[in-house]
Amino acid sequence: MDWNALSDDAFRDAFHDLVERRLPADLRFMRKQRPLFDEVAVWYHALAEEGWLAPVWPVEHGGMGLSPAKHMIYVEEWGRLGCPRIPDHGIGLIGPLLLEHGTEEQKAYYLPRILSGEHVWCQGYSEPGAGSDLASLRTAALRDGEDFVVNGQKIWTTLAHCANWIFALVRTSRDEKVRQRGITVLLIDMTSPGVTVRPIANLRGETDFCEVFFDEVRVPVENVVGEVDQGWNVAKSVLGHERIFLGAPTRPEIAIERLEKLAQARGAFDDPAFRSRYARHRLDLYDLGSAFERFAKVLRDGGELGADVSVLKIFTTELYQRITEETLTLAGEDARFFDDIEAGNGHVDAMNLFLDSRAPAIFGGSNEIQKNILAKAVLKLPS
Amino acid sequence: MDWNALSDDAFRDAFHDLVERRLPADLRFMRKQRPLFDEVAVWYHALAEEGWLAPVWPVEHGGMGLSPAKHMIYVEEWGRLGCPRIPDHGIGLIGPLLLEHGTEEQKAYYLPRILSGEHVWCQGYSEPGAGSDLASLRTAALRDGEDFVVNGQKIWTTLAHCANWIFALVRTSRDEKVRQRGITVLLIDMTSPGVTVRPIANLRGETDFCEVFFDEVRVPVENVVGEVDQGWNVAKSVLGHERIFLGAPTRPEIAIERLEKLAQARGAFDDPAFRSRYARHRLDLYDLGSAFERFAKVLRDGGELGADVSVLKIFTTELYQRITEETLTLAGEDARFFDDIEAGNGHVDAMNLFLDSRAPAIFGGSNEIQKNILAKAVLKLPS
Amino acid sequence: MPQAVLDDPDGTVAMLRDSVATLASRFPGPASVRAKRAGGRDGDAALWQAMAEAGWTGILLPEDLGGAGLTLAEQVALSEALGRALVSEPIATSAVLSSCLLGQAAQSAERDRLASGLVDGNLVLAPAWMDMHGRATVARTATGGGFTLSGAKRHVDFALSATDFLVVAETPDGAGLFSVPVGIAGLSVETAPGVDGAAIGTIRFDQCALPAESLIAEASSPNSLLDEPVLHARVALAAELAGLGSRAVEITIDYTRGRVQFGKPIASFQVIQHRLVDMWTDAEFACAAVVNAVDTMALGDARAAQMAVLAAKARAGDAAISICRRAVHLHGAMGFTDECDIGLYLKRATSLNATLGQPEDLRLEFVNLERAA
Amino acid sequence: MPQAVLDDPDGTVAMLRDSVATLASRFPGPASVRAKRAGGRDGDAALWQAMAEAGWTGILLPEDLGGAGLTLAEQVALSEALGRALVSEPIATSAVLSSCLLGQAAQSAERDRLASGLVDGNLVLAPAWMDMHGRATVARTATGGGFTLSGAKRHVDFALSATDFLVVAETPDGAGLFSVPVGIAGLSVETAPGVDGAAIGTIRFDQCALPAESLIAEASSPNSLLDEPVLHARVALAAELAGLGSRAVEITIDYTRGRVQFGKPIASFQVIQHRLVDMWTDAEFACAAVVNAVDTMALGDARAAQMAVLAAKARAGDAAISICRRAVHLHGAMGFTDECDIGLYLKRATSLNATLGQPEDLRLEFVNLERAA
Repeated sequence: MDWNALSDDAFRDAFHDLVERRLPADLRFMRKQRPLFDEVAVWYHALAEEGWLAPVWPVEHGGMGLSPAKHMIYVEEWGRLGCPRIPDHGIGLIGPLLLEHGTEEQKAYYLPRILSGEHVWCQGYSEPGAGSDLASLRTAALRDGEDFVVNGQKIWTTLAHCANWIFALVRTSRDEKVRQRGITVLLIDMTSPGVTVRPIANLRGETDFCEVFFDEVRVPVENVVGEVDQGWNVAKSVLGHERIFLGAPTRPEIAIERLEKLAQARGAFDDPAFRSRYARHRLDLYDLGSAFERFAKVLRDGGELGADVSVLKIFTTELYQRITEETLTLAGEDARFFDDIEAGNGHVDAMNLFLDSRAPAIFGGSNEIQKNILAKAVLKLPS
Repeated sequence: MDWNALSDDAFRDAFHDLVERRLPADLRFMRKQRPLFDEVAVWYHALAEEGWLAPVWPVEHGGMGLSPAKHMIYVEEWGRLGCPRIPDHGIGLIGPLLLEHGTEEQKAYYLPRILSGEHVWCQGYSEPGAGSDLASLRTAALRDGEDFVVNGQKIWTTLAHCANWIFALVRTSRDEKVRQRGITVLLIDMTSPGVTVRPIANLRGETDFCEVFFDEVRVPVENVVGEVDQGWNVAKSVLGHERIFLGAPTRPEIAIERLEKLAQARGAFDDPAFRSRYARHRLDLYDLGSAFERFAKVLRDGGELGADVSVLKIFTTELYQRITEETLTLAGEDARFFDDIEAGNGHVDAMNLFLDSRAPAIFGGSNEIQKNILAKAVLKLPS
Repeated sequence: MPQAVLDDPDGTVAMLRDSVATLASRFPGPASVRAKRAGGRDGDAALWQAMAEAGWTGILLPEDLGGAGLTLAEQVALSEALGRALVSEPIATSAVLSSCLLGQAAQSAERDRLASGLVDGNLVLAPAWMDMHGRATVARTATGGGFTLSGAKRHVDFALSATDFLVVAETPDGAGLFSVPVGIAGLSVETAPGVDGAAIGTIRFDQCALPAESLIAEASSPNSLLDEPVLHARVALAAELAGLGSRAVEITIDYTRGRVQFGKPIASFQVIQHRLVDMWTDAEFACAAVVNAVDTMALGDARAAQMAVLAAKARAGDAAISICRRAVHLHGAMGFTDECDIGLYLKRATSLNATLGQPEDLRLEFVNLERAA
Repeated sequence: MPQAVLDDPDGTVAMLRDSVATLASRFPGPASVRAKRAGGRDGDAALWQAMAEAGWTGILLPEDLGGAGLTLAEQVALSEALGRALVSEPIATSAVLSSCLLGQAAQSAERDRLASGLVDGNLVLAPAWMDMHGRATVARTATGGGFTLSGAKRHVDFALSATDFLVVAETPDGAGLFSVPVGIAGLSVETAPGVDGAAIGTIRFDQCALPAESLIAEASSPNSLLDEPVLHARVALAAELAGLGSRAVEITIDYTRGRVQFGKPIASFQVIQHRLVDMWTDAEFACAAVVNAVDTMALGDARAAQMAVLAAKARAGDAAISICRRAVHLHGAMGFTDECDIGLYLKRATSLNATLGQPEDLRLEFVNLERAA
């Protein structure tokens, strides 16, 4: 099937059809944003069976081989149709990295196991004390015969508690002058002795990220991806066109839908003062769509994204926060409730989104870091 | 007359009485914020005759000897009753400096001439390229016999074009390690050969500041205030309790009065959306009053102001801007006019204030500089 | 760092602040919040008892009722200090409201019983004034000298801990303040978790029969019963928010001084420094607004007092929320974890800010009052 | 740096941008603004003539009227480039409005005369549509086949430069577009200085007699005459604002790179860097909103097009004002002087932003449209 040959509308229809046939109703528009593997396994396997699991992998490896343009439609429809997020590090991150940097043996071994769901991956980048400053990481891997012996700790490892493999950046050398050197990418079986996972509860009381501890964990040398001490280049290469998705309007779209629902239920649209505040958010969201399109067009036209795409990430994460704050204001005294609040016949998860909106402005490089990058790379400001 | 012995109310009454008797009606609530000396000379001389010209000078030098608490009332009433600003560098700046650092001869010569209006002073601190960074100034004074020979340029010299004396910071030495050293305070007769004044028009089309050029200007050594090369200490000492006035709510009070007048004329108070925006400004102003009072109380109780008083300057200058922006929004299509716009029976100087509000956030140390100072001096943040 | 600058001629304010610090070291606020949350509770009985013993539950209760008979300044000092320490028992919505409600009631045995229990901590009072939908739905029906209450009240703090509810209800003649003991037939309590960890109650009256003595105050409308108590409670809430916000600034300064990125403490980056200055400014303004409310309340001009209180609650609420939002952000990923205390500050600020009027409503009320003149 | 990313299959857009840059070097925008201001004028005749010769006054005029018959994309490219260069002749309120008003008129000798004069620059057209107070007050009275106009129109650009006014007036049957030559009896013009340096006119009609041919279009209401022209003029204004804002960002980047304080260019301070990034972001969003308006207008869904235009004008207006405010601030004391060009950008942005709807009104209109559906 050459998906790229389909018209955009036909491709949307195909996705729609798939969702209708294979996605159970109770998994659509889930409240939980980071379901565990088991909670969405039926959808994961359905995608695999239908050949829709790995949108950007090449066809010969079981992927759909979508162009960036088609991939954007895939992601758009996924959100629009309310598909639940699946643990996607294997599909979205590890697969593409292995395809670019892995050996033939690695590809042959790991890729099918990602598609089958046998391997559930997580990504071990951040460490305590090295948040936005990845280059300062300290988890050490010392060569010992045909193994590396790993000691150290990762943190903010999303869904590590439902993963059985971790894709980890480890320090294999301290001698290099450039701190980015001396870092190696290791694939670590989390069932190995010495690996411990501690889930961390977040502001919403959910545990979607974890600490992962390594205590004398032995990892065979053939689990290195790329070259030893050159892991920084491997890790860097994951960015590419997917950075546009960090700036997608999805979260503020969800948030404004809730705001509208609550406003409708409370008659707030009849209050010109609310309408005026709402209008600002609504237009921010509308204009975010226009700005997103400006970058999407680059991809559709076959171009590559520059550093300037970060502007979307900053705007969408701040807008998400503003809208959720407005919703709490509208909630009045009900903003005291932790759980969802009444809105006509249904409920609105005002607090859930307000608390959730704290995260995206930090994760994936805080907005301050993004602005530093824009200042240097786009505005060329002196340091 | 011991003004400090009067009750606050009696003191206010005395000021009020003075204004009623001596301030011509056409000088009250003047549109022009920085009138020239001649435009307000009648008020200047009246104040001098009545003994009200120099509120903080000691009584023996012809001042009122007001305590900081009474001085605050003086300043408050001045604004409330619509007294025009007078060229006040002689009274407010040069007088106090001479009183603290001048010789007896200097005091005897200059102070009476300030009170009589014979000497009209301006203040030469800033130079091109040294805005908020005074220590880097370059106007040079070289000793030659009993004179200094001055060459260089001052800028942003307020009302230099109606002054005949300038109080200038000049560089007398480059050898010092600390850049603040090697600066000397000189009193320069602006009628001396080699002094040129070029008025600079501002955004409002008015010329209230100037460039002052010095070309081989000879200044007798007895015109040094304090010690040669120690002028930084002299200049620094002018701050004191007067820093609170930089944070007074005067400008936003004027601005909100205009906003209310326009809103009244256009029926905007019946629009809940406007009311909501107005409420925010109104409460900002009200709360600025509370914050101002917090520092004023320190002075009334005989205390000294810390660096934290800058917070008022930041808040009041930004609020001034926000209110003038709101007024232009309310003006609708009339925001295109440079001149005052119609508001019921009268007019509102919306654009005049909008443009004027650009200045206070910059002059007297930009708000960014103020925040740097607060970060270091109050929050003790590391550098 | 930011703190309300209150006149303190006899040292009471300073003493109160010290006492709160001492108590908070025995009952650390964050731990207490987490325990309440885990247990689905709405209070910490031992902590409240200790607060009563310290004399804090009756600060505003007149001396002839056994209260401390102190002024709003002392209540503000206390509430601010509790806010700083995140000691989140409902001091405003239980102690302050109850003190004011009882203080304006005529003498009766029931009133005195409640007052003395409030002060010594033997009773836990839960005022209940907000109706389920729109206006009051609880009403009285005289039945042989007694009353029958029906309807529901929501947003009741201490609904689980309470020994007695103080219910403001509409009556055929206007409104009354009723004393309703727990366990009485026809009274039911349900709760939902609050964002700050304490359960929030809804209490329902189903033909709930009360004796004649349960009516402890009457007025022409619920508002005439509530106006003064709400005014005082709002000041207390503002003070608690100001204290909480000020402390959140300090915590964030400490954190950013210690947190190293790119080889430097992040507090040394200019953008972070200016943000911290902005947060500190918000806290300073909140404290000043609270002091202004105290000073203005003391002057006796009712309208001016109301305006000052509205401004203080609005300013302190906005400040606390906005400080805590930025505080969480400046804690980075750590700020998004439940184990980091800063999140509790944000949640508590959210709850207090939403209690008795959000800033937008308070500001509009201020302008309406001012422009009606 | 920020610029509208427009499809440009045949290179017209690039060519237009180059031509504007060339023209601006002959007629530098700031100098032209200052000259207009000093002379109390509302236009620069030589500059307008040069613009007409370049074919820019009739971009949207249909080809059968002698216009270029180009699309909105080209108009946007032109307006954006003029905005960047601060070439502040009233391209939107004269050329675009006139082109659209004439384009929707039925054929007549008078229409053709005006159209050809617009294109070759021999006529200067000044549309006049905004009434003195509230709704339209100019009306027609048939007098022997002709008309009599009374009333006044305000906010007229080019009122002094005009050879002919295009007056939208209410008639007994609805509304009409009238061609009114200058110098006619009963017509008077007064002006007041605009903040951007150009005089703004008010024109009054005192029983002004017009021949029958002066009526060049009729409709049921002024809005039906104005809706499409205003839509296009708003896009042109948005583009001009986006260009102006983008250029103000660049000027400020250059200035802050060169301005040294405390031994470093101020553009190296993190707070300044982030502010510049915010300004750049505003410009990027303004450009994207303008492109969206162009794209959506091309799709043919009237409501979607209107929404896109409202959004673009609101976004670009807000962006330009807010960029220029910060730009002036970042120029320090220099920014407060009249001799520094950045102040002219702020003033021009203020004027364009206030023309044909301020952002707040446009946003509300957007929401009303969307929610009415």
